[in-house]
Amino acid sequence: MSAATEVTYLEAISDGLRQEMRRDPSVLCIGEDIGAFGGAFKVTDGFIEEFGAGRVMDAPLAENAIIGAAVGAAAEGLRPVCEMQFADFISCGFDQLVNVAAKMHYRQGLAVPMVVRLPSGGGFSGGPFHSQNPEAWFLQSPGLKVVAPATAADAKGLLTAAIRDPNPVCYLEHKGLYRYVKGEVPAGEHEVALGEARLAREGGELSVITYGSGVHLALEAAADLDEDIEVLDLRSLCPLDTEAILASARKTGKVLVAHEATQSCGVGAEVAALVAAEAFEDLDGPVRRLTAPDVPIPFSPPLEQAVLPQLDDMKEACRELLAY
Amino acid sequence: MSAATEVTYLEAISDGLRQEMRRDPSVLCIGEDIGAFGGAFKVTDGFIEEFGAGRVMDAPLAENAIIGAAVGAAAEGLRPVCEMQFADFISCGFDQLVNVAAKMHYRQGLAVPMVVRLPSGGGFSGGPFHSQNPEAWFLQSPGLKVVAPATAADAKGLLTAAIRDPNPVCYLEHKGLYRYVKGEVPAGEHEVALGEARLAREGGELSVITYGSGVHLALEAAADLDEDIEVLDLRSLCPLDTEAILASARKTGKVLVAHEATQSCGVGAEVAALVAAEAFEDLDGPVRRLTAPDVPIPFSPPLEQAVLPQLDDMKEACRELLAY
Amino acid sequence: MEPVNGAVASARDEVGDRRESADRDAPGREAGEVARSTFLNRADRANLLRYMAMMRSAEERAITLYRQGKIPGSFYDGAGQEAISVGSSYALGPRDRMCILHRDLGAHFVRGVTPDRYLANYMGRAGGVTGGRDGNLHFGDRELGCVGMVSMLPDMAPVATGMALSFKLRGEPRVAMTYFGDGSTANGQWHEALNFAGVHLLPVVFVLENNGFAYSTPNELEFAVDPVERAATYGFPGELIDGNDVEAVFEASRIAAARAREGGGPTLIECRTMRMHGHGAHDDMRYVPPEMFEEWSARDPIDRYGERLVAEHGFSADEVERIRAEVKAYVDECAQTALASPMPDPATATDGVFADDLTPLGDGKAPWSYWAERPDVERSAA
Amino acid sequence: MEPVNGAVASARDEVGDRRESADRDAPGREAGEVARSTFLNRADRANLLRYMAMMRSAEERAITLYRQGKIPGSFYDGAGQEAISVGSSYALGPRDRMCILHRDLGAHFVRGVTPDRYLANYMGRAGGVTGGRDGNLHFGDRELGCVGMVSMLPDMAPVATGMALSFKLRGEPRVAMTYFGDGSTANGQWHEALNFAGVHLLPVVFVLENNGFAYSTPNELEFAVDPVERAATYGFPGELIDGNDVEAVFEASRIAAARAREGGGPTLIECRTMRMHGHGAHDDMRYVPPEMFEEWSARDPIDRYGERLVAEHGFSADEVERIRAEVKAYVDECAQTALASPMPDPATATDGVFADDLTPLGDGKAPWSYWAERPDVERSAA
Ligand SMILES: Cc1ncc(C[n+]2csc(CCOP(=O)(O)OP(=O)(O)O)c2C)c(N)n1
Ligand SMILES: Cc1ncc(C[n+]2csc(CCOP(=O)(O)OP(=O)(O)O)c2C)c(N)n1
Ligand SMILES: [Mg+2]
Ligand SMILES: [Mg+2]
Repeated sequence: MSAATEVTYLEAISDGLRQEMRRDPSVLCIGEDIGAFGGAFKVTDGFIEEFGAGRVMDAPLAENAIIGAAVGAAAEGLRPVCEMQFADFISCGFDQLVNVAAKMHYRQGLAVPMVVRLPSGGGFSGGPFHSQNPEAWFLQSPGLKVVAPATAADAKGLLTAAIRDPNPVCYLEHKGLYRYVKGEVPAGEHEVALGEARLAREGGELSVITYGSGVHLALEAAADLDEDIEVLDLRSLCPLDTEAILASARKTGKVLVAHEATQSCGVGAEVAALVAAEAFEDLDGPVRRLTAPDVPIPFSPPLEQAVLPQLDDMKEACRELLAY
Repeated sequence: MSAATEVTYLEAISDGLRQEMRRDPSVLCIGEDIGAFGGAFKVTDGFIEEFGAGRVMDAPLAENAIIGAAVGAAAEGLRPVCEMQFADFISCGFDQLVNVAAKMHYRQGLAVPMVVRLPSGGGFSGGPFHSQNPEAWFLQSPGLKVVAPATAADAKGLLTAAIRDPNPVCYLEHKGLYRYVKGEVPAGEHEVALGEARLAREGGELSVITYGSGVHLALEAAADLDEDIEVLDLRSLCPLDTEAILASARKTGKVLVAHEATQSCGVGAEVAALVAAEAFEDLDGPVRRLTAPDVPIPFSPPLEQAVLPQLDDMKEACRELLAY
Repeated sequence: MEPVNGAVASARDEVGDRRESADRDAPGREAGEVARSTFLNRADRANLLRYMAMMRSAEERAITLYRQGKIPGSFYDGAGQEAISVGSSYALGPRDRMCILHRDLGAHFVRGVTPDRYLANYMGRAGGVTGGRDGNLHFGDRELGCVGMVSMLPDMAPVATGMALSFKLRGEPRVAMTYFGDGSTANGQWHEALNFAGVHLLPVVFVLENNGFAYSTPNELEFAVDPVERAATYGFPGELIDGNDVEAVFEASRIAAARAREGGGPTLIECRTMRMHGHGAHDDMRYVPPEMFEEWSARDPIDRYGERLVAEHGFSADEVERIRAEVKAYVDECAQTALASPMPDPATATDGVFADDLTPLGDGKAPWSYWAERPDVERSAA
Repeated sequence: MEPVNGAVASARDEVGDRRESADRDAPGREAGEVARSTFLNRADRANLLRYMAMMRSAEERAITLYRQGKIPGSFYDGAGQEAISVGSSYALGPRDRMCILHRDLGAHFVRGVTPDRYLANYMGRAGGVTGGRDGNLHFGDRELGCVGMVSMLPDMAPVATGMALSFKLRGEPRVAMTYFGDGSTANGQWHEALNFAGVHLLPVVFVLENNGFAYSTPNELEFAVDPVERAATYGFPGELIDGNDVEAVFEASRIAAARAREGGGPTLIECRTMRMHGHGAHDDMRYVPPEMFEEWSARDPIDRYGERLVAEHGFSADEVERIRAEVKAYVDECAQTALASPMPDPATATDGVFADDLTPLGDGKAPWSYWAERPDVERSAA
């Protein structure tokens, strides 16, 4: 294992991106305000100085053009990394993503290696258009890989893997974790294979299956409750590590699926359905979900807190299932 | 009950729309080629002659403009019914739908009564862009109601209710049912409340919970197998009739959720998760899903048939669960 | 809201002399040239100053609240752009409709939103226009004929187009107006809306605020040719004006609205201006050449208009000063009201995702006395 | 593919006399005026006729297959528009890239797709370009430098722009070309692509096929002003030409490609034409005034070019007839090959959603002898 340094989740993203750009001249970034400004969250701060305006391209305010141009560039052998200023704006590039990028290889045998970086998630009064977690849209769009790191090491490792992957990858970076999460990250090249969940905490009584911000909530709840809780960090949502999910469910017999995204047809539904279908005989209790209800994410702190799952909600949900 | 005549699913849609336009001068249609041409599927055939070009508006090829204009018109007191030429093209109007229309009432207290008609579904070599079932995208977009009729009567009744509803409603009309399905439809005004499932067949051993084209597959399979199978036609996907789902699941103890849309994070996942959470104690077997796998819908008949659930798949899935 | 109301009332007395029909052929003005509208009386001019000052004061007050940690999330303002939202909205009638954008607080005030509700909205209070559901300027008071913006730019352009469509279908002489920035013109929805409006000659006024940047992205990276040129290719006029000249904005808007009302279709008005603050409070504007600030400071729309009121319109310097001071005091009062507003009840967080019934848009305030005196239009009480 | 290859080979002998540098200043031609390119030799002209005839024959053969129930789904063709895809693609080099649309079968043939693969694709056979994954003209042979279209229009415009971006970034003198219809110009992605290409002066050629209708929707309901006018507002030239004149299309494309290659940026070429068949096979075209058909029948691009070859270019009537007959026979052969191709194996239906490795685009055939003789470009074997 290479030397590791303690960096934030945000720095880990930057580092991973910078490293891949240094390593591979075909990697380029395209997005709004990512050049001189360094990006809305400063992920590409200093990049234009190092790599030039050609590889760190300030795009016009046109998300379909950004993603469509990336498809074209990818077809031509480049490896574009698109930045949506907020994940929410993917609605404006949705068509190119789900129809052009996602289906290209299946239809035409043409690989389009590209990454769409999606600063997602809420918890800081971003309101209905700067707080969304759109991952389930992508899972209902065959041909897209989807990752959602929870730790600094995975932020770097999954970004590296996403850039190297020959497919379009939606990379969800949770804004709430940018500066809140710090961790050891291998200093050199660091790749985390897409499709492998991470056992964030071992336990025998209850599996909390989650990703992104949910991982931290689950770990905190488990520590606070001091119970024999297992926390599985999915990391990859597509491909989904069904083996790891089922192994954990079978071991503990009780499953709570948790995420920040809204409930209906979310990733939690998919995981719960998987467990209910494949681990049914090992279940000792209902499969429960802890998610945001089906509402737009409100702006005002008390409203937002009422909508997004909180630590107390997580503890309560764990307690209920443990007591079942 | 009013007099009923036997009409096709397609005629039922036309009739419902025509009737609401006659009844309420604020109802208008907007879409591509819906005027002189009568629409790609002829749903609005003859409408422009009866209602004029103002209320049957041929729009430019611009789906965001169509849906955005509908939002504006709805805010001004009209009741626009948008037609997507194929449901698949909603990707091009996605942003207006999920961000502007869906969130308007929650954010601003402003109702936007509008319907988006979405000719959906496959089975006739429409290929990857004319066969999709995008309903799960909408369920992950709080603020949209979503309906998917399976019968001619419901096609009319749900369209009537959708037009009268003060919210944006996604109305999925399955192209495969247009001429294939015929049935008695009340001749006069006919409204089917949004949010109520329909017991399409009563049974005690297994619940097939489904909607749209799946209903017909399930009924046929049940008849062929001659087993004690219940078929619940959801009709409304949002609001979802959770009571009816749970009542059926609790009664039979075995649940198969079936739909034509792809699997991951589909409506089947949501229903399965609901059942696994709320009817766990009554389950006599795993909750299973029968859906398309996560692939774009291919064009060539043998490939398409391999991807879309077929009658044999349905029978097989029922048999397996019955035998469990 | 005392000061403004008083002024509006007195404007009614002077309206008789300028009820001319709208001048459709007024030539476009070059940016920089000073405009002088014959459709404004003394009270109107005081109002224009007042609303601009109110926007400035309210946003300054909000910045303080933001720095005090009383505003959650981010903060955005329209410092330096006050003439645009004030001058344009001032030309509208009560039954006209607006979709107001993030640099356009002045238009909300002209329509009748009071600063307390703006400040409360930014603070996420129950007394804010959205009651804490949405923040920033993501609001529209439906009782005042406004549909609140969403973040995605320029999504309100198709929406305003749809409102205009309904006016045309019903044969009503009404106008929809919306705004967007220079950056937003690169987005596909901009094109879809303008094209649609042009095909059907809809009564909509598009106000482009070209402040030189989209966030940090300069004009050169947004378009190769000034978007005002595109209006003609959509089949309607495009006018380039000095966005820091409130009377120029008013005049262009008045003419555009009159043309729209008479069936002449849309207008694209490009207002050249400069955003004097960062895109948001966090933005250090390192991407802006310092000489741009100097240049544009000298063209501050409020100071400049105050000077003109004195030089050309018989106002005394004291009078101008007093208007600004009164507004400031009023905004301070409003801030107290806003601060006294409670946070929303978390138990209501999931209410209202769906509507149970219809809630039609109401009519906005329309202080321009031209409207106030029209017998067919009921002037709303403030 | 015998007939075409022979012609292409012989073209190499005559290339010496016309290796002029691209004429960047050639004036735009009015629609209707006959063009005559000095960049084409006898063999090229035979090729142009041949490819147009091949498109016509292949689509006619496909219609028969459709009527026989051998083509599942719907059927779309480009009858009457053959000059556009043939004339434009003919001007490109092998390493140029294309996104070919639904009326542009001729471009696939020029690039090197053979009619059997086209017919097999429409029939959903394993031997089709997509092997049954997609139908219609939703294909691009990546080995021939093409990225296959999607249904959503005009989604390939941003994609072609992205290919052009990569050429510019790498300093390669290459060009991307794509097509769209008149209706597609109303869509936001059209604007986003053209704006982006204009800002960065990317080497892309946009070919607008204005056939008067988007499905049933006539030009008047699509735009108020001809979209060719918009090119200038994106910062590049727009040229209006007769889309039924294959040499006019070739010339405009050649000039545009040369300009793009030299760093001069994009061009929008509007080709006026008429779709002589329905939007799809099911479309009775009741929305088209009958006199339009008469008018445009007289301007059939293939008949007209055949006549011109005889009148102006020393071809005998027999020769022209023979070319058309040979092509027809060849297409018939191809149909047999296509019909002999099996259906795809259902067991493979879920394969290949994701790529395991990269599959770079190959180079296309470029029969224009101007390219064939360039020492830096390897002319691909047919
Ligand atoms: C579709 C979309 N993409 C990205 C953003 C993020 N964003 C917010 S404001 C802004 C710049 C807007 O520039 P401009 O239109 O010039 O308006 P200004 O803020 O300068 O008034 C961007 C990129 C957005 N709001 N909408
Ligand atoms: C975004 C989108 N919306 C709707 C359609 C359905 N549709 C297919 S072709 C067509 C008309 C296209 O007209 P035009 O661009 O003029 O091309 P033409 O077929 O005339 O060559 C329409 C509306 C589509 N393909 N894409
Ligand atoms: Mg700007
Ligand atoms: Mg057309």
